[in-house]
Amino acid sequence: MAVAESLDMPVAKAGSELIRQRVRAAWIFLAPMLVVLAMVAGWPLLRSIYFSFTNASLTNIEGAQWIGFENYLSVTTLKSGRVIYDGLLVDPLWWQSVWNTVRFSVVSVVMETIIGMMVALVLNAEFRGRGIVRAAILIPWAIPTIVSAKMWAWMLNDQFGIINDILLHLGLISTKIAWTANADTAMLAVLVVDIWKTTPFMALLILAGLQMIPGDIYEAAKIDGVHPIKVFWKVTLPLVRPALMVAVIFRMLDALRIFDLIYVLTANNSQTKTMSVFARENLFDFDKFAYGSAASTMLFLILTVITVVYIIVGKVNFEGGR
Amino acid sequence: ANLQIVSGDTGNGLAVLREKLDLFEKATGNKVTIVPMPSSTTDQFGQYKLWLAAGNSDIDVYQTDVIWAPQLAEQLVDLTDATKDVIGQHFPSIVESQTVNGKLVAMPLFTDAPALYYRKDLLEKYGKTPPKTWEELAATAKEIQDKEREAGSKDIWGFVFQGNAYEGLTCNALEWVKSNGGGQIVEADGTISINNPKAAAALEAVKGWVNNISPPGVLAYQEEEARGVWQTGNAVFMRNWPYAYGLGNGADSAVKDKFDVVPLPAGSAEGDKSAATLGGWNLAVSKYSKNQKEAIEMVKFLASKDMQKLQAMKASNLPTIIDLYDDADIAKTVPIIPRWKEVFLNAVPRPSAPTKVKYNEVSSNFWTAVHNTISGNGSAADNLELLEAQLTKLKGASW
Amino acid sequence: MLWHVIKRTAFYLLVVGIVVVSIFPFYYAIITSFKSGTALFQIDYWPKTFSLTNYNSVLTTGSFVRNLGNSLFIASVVVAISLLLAVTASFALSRVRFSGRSLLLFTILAVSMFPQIAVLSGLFELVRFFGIFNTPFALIFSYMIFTLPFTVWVLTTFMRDLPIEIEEAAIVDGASSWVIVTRVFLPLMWPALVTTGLLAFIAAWNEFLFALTFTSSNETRTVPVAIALLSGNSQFEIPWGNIMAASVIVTVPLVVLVLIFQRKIISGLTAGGVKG
Amino acid sequence: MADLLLRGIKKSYGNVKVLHGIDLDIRAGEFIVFVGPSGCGKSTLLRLIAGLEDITAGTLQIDGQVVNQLAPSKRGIAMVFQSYALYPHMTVYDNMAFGMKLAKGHDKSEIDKRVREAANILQITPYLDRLPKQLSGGQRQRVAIGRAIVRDPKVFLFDEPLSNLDAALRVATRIEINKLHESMPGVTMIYVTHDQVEAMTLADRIVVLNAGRVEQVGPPMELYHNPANLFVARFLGSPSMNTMPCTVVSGGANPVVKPDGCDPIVVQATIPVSAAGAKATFGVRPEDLDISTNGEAIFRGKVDIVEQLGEVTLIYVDVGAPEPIVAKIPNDTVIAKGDTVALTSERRHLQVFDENGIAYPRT
Amino acid sequence: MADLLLRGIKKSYGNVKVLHGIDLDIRAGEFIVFVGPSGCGKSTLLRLIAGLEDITAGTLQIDGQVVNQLAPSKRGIAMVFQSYALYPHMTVYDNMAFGMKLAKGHDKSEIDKRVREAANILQITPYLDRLPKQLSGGQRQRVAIGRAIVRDPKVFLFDEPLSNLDAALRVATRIEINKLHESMPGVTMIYVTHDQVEAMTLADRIVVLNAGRVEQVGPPMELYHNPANLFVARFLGSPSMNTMPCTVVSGGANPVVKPDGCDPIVVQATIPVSAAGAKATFGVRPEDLDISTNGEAIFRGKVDIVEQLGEVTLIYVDVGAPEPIVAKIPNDTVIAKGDTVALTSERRHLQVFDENGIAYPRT
Ligand SMILES: Nc1ncnc2c1ncn2[C@@H]1O[C@H](COP(=O)(O)OP(=O)(O)OP(=O)(O)O)[C@@H](O)[C@H]1O
Ligand SMILES: Nc1ncnc2c1ncn2[C@@H]1O[C@H](COP(=O)(O)OP(=O)(O)OP(=O)(O)O)[C@@H](O)[C@H]1O
Ligand SMILES: [Mg+2]
Ligand SMILES: [Mg+2]
Repeated sequence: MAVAESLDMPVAKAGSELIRQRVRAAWIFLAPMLVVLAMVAGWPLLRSIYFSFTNASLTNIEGAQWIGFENYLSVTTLKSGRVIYDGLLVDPLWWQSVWNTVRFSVVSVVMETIIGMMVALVLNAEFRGRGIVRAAILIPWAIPTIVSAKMWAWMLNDQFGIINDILLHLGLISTKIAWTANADTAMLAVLVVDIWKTTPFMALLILAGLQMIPGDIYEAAKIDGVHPIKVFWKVTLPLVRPALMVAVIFRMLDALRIFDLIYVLTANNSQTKTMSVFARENLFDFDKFAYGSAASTMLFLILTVITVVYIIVGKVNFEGGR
Repeated sequence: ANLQIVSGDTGNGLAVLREKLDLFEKATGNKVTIVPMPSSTTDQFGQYKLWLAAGNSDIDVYQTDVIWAPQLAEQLVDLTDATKDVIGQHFPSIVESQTVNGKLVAMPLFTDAPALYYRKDLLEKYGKTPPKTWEELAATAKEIQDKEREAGSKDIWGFVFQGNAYEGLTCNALEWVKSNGGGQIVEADGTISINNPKAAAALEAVKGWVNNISPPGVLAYQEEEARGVWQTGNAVFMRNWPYAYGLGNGADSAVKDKFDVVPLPAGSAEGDKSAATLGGWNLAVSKYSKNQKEAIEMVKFLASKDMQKLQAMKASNLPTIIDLYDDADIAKTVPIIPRWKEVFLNAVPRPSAPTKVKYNEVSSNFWTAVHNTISGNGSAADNLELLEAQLTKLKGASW
Repeated sequence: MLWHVIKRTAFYLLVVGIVVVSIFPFYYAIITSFKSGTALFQIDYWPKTFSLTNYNSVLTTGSFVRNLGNSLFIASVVVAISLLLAVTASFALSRVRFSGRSLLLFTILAVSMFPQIAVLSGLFELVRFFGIFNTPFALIFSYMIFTLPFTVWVLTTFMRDLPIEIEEAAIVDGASSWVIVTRVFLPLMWPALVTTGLLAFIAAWNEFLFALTFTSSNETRTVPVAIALLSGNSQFEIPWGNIMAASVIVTVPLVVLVLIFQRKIISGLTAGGVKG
Repeated sequence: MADLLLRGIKKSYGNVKVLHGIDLDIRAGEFIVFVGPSGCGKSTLLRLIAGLEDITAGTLQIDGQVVNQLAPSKRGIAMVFQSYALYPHMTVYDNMAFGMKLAKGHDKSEIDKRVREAANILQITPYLDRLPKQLSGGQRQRVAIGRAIVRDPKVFLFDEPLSNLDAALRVATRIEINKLHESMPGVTMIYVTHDQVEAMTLADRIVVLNAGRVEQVGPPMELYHNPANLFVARFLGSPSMNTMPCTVVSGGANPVVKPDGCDPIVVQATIPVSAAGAKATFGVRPEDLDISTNGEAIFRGKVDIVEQLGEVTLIYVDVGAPEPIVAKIPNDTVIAKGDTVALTSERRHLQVFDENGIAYPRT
Repeated sequence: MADLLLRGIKKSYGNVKVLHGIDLDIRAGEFIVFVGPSGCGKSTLLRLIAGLEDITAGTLQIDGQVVNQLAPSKRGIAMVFQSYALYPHMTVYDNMAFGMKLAKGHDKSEIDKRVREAANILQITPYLDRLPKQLSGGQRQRVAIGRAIVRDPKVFLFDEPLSNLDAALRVATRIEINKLHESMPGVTMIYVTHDQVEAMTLADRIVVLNAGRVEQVGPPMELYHNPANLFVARFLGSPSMNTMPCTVVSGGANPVVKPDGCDPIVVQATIPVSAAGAKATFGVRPEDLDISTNGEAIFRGKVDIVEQLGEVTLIYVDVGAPEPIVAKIPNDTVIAKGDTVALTSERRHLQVFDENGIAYPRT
């Protein structure tokens, strides 16, 4: 009886019980994470974006009034007919910090990639004590940023810093240099510390990529009689490229957001002030909460644009080939 | 009631605060917890603003920097009425700096002013007296530095100060400018005065010191770095706050008993007076405190004469109560305090009162201009002109 | 043969160079932490003095031990919660076909690129709203912003590589999705869990900005803040010795963790992390 | 006892149509093998039956009940995967008990009994406490089968269960599956493979799939001797059946076809008279070809390659067609590369397919 | 033209000895196949010849020159890997040209000519612009071979080149390799496989390896018909040779052995008289067993399993020994499970091995 009935039953479009169950379970599984993310990330971000269109100040957040794009760009025509542009988009300090950030990010990521590649190649080779070396390499990365910033600040100190001492002994410099103070060297100092700190991570990611290259390709190259350096350029590099691209984008995003290192090391140096530092300064130090929010929003936008462009141009494949 | 006081004070200062609070607890039966903060005033300030903005009712009393009063005024309780009886004992200038629109937003706790530290032994060795003018300072420093270097002290420098781009540079530069008759950046009435030849000349002079009598690294120095050089015996002169006095006489100090302090030098022109930037800390009650009455009581207690005396004797903090400078006990235990009265009399406030909430940005613009100048990034005149334009724009219709 | 020796030597020199550069600053911090007073301002390449005063003062004054405990607690709970949320979420993202999946994945990636500064004030409002200000939960909650996207992302890629047949065998055995995740997949994911857990732990352990903002008493703070709060005896004094001692204390557990899990970290990344 | 009825089963992934309407009646207790070239949809069909994929159209009945919507665990099926799909973190015992434990309503002793019974049948009792990684491939596959047995299914599904094993093990396990089938007479087994030997030896009936369609269903020998069409004819047998284009000379009784470039041949097939003159395909299996000694021959040509396999020899004879004709001859026949040979075959072995590849039935 | 001489070649990885001293003479132009069970050291030996691994002891000569120390690229060899090892990011053309391009001294047109020639031989010219991932497995393997051809090597090394391909492709590619060998008469080829058919069909001589030692070297038919020992006897042939313990009844002329549980049998082997009474092993291949019709039989027993493979039928006969005796019989013989059969064989097919598994030579 039941059989006869079910025979006539049309096949439901929604798919079988299994599929429905799974999709339902999927959403139930996702829900807690999505709720948490919406709260910790979504809501605050929306608030930031909202504030960037108001005249909110820290002392008066509740009474914030909508002022449109004025924080980004406002145009006032004076009685004399002179037109004055104002706002983030014409703020030279903002653009200076954008430039600083970009310069910092590009240099640090490029250097990290190159050095990280070298280190990864070394770690990928078979040699005695490889495990210890691998562990040693990871140390800089395990040290809290705030700690390493302080450590380096101490080492870079012009009078008591060991770096100057070493360089003097090696005869590379003739007088002690104030690394973090000097406009010319501040960026260099920050870069050195950042590269020191994050290269291990980069090396790790590249190493992971290297280990996925099948070994017999190298043997084929050996039989083809290809010189090791050529092998690197023609075989290794193209093959780790996908892993490299992903590693680079992750690091790039990190670098563009850099805050604590610079904040601790060279907080107010206009040569090293980055977007995050700029935003913080306006948000909390200066009474320009809305302006700071606008800077945060721009920072977010810039990150998004860079990521999207990079992913498209670099044909980055995040899906693990599926 | 259970009260919370937040303070960016450090080590010994905190201990003394605790000691005073214990007395307060005993006297009133309230309980007080201290919330320490990073010693960086910028960190403290950002934090406090955020907390206040969010109506944080956990903190009842804030220990505030002299310059913060206008910026935090709205969220702090008016203490005028509550302190009517005692406020007259304090230096009027300090009280004034904490009064915003007729409202006393914070009670002075202790004050601070820098002085010129010099090496008694070296000056004696070369027959010099402590300099009265900056020119004199530069000349003396140069001479001693060069001779000492010839004598084998390779690392010695003439003068160290705080040249890093931060609030401290604003303090240093204000002293240079003011003592050379260049005004105080923004005058009390709100006029932007910084773009003047005297100020420019003062900064150009400082630029000449760097890498000459001052180490190039001075451009990154804050108080500690300067003290480090000084205390290892590698500087003839140092501009610093009173705290360095005690430390300089510490057991492991290379300059123990070899130094003394005098007020900072002045310009060489007629009428130029030494200037010392006014520092110091105050106590304010949060508008969001649930125990305002007790909090005000505590503030008054902590700022009272007895407590300031205790603090002076235990932490070498300069009292804000005038009488205490003539106090015999203090003179005996901390002899420098009476001597600092002289320094303190030359104190100039930073332009936080006229610039109100925009002070931090003014200061930031100022120190950036100064730092650029002394690190050779453009001439003083150009930088100051640019600064004036920035400040004018910042000021808008009014501060 | 000679060429071979030269190559070998050059290689080991390179290795030594890499190792020295990597660990020298930490080594120097350790040396410094054993110095005190004016000795701090002298440059030594080898440990000359050995005094535990810095450690003593760090551990006895203030509430550093308590802060260590806080950090440990917070970082562990953060790891536990983010792994819990991420394991289920990544199952959904990697194993179930539903519309909007790629969009979700991309959104999660986008979240991981939020500048912390940008969300600080909004987060603070929330923390106040929930009444968890100045409790460890404020930090646990806010740390989700960076640990969660990261763990979800890594675990998703990892889970995608688990053989489909095992899941199907479990389905045929009558296992629900929950059972599949907890009793079939979870035991297979140890390498990935260890890696992501460790990375999340390090991130949470090292965080500074939120920890500073969302706590307001010594008892609730974490070590990085405590280090930043370490102060000398007077206002401007920077207690390098104490800072270095404290730094060594915070860093050593991480270094030990990294040493222990060194192999796992790499294999976890290889298996899951970044596969172009 | 489970009859399976497939009616018009279709499956698409998005726009890709994988199965184009499969009709199949499977009797309870039958051993059915799906064969077909890679990608033809064998696994897909099996997974549809298991319930691991949605059926796009058509109905699937098990035991008279439409199960299109039913969860896999409720269909009374058990599945054995190519890669074993054992739970790596569970012991053999737990692997086998897992499904029952989840099902509730079974007490411990009952589970234990069932697991031990299955282990006994498969002789894996000594390994019950081991982890899968401590077992060899063949042992693992037996555990996978044991896990299926414990479920006490009405239908066993196998997806290429032997393809990860080496040659010797493959033979041994194949024989075990055969015995298993015999020991569980009521249980239907559906088995996917691309190995002909497995298909031929295990199946009660073979289902030959090609590009999502059923080409032929029938007992192995039936398919081997009377393939319904060219595809089946060429697919079964190794080396493949030799085929070459031909023309039907005459139909009716004693029909004659003429392979291109060869002499006309009389074949034993029902070719309609009307087909005379039509294009057709002529086929003969390598093993049915012999070296002609009496001059009568179907093909003549030069030996291109000689492959000696020990027991037999394969010769590739170039008869002028694009592909050489392969013949399997006893290895005591002495033939060298370059020899010219004549190949003949008994008439009953010759097959003819019409223009569309459909076989003319043999008489 | 390259003779290879291996003298006492040993290889250890740390403490693990993998090869225990291999001696081998390979003539120029020969096609040598290494077979052996998994892990016996086939790949290792091949890689030693290629120069991809260091030789622990012994000497390797190519063309009279000791090459132990020579870099792989200078040994005049080319290698084809099981997993193809194509450069995934290069087109087929570039894959093939890569080695030459980097070698310098070849101008563009020369490289082009060589690549196109090789592509022509292997019929991969249409794919020259594709990336490896756009090719099927068989095409990839041809590219890998093409890359080897371009190198114009004296010695070709293949490591299980066909094992990733499906059955049909395997046959086709095997034939191509065979043709390739014929078209390059001077080139030595060394080929590793575990597939018997490949070994038998391709090899001029087969080298049977076992646990790092050479068991026997010889032409395929020689090994098949006259295995030197039990290992080789059982290793070649599918299904394996039936073996059972026996006792030597008498040696000398017309020696007699008695398999346990069977009647004594006269065999054609040179068994010394002194061996009488000794334990030995008796063996006969499944394909050499026939159903006895005249009552004379070696084995008698009940048929356990019948597997019909189409062209032939396998029967598993339980003769009381632990393992059933397998016989391959024509598929027109009607035998059902449970029948009792008598199996016989021609005397010349029977083999006897001494206690140590060494074959008594057949007469
Ligand atoms: N999830 C999927 N999405 C899209 N197409 C699929 C999917 N799964 C299978 N297919 C396609 O369906 C077709 C049939 O696949 P199926 O796995 O059933 O083949 P098969 O006969 O089992 O082959 P094999 O012998 O190689 O296992 C193939 O062309 C395959 O590409
Ligand atoms: N790098 C190595 N380190 C240690 N042992 C090794 C190494 N490479 C191979 N072996 C060992 O050497 C033995 C022979 O390996 P080899 O790869 O030559 O076997 P094979 O005959 O090619 O087997 P297969 O048929 O499975 O490919 C194996 O036991 C293997 O475990
Ligand atoms: Mg399949
Ligand atoms: Mg091998």
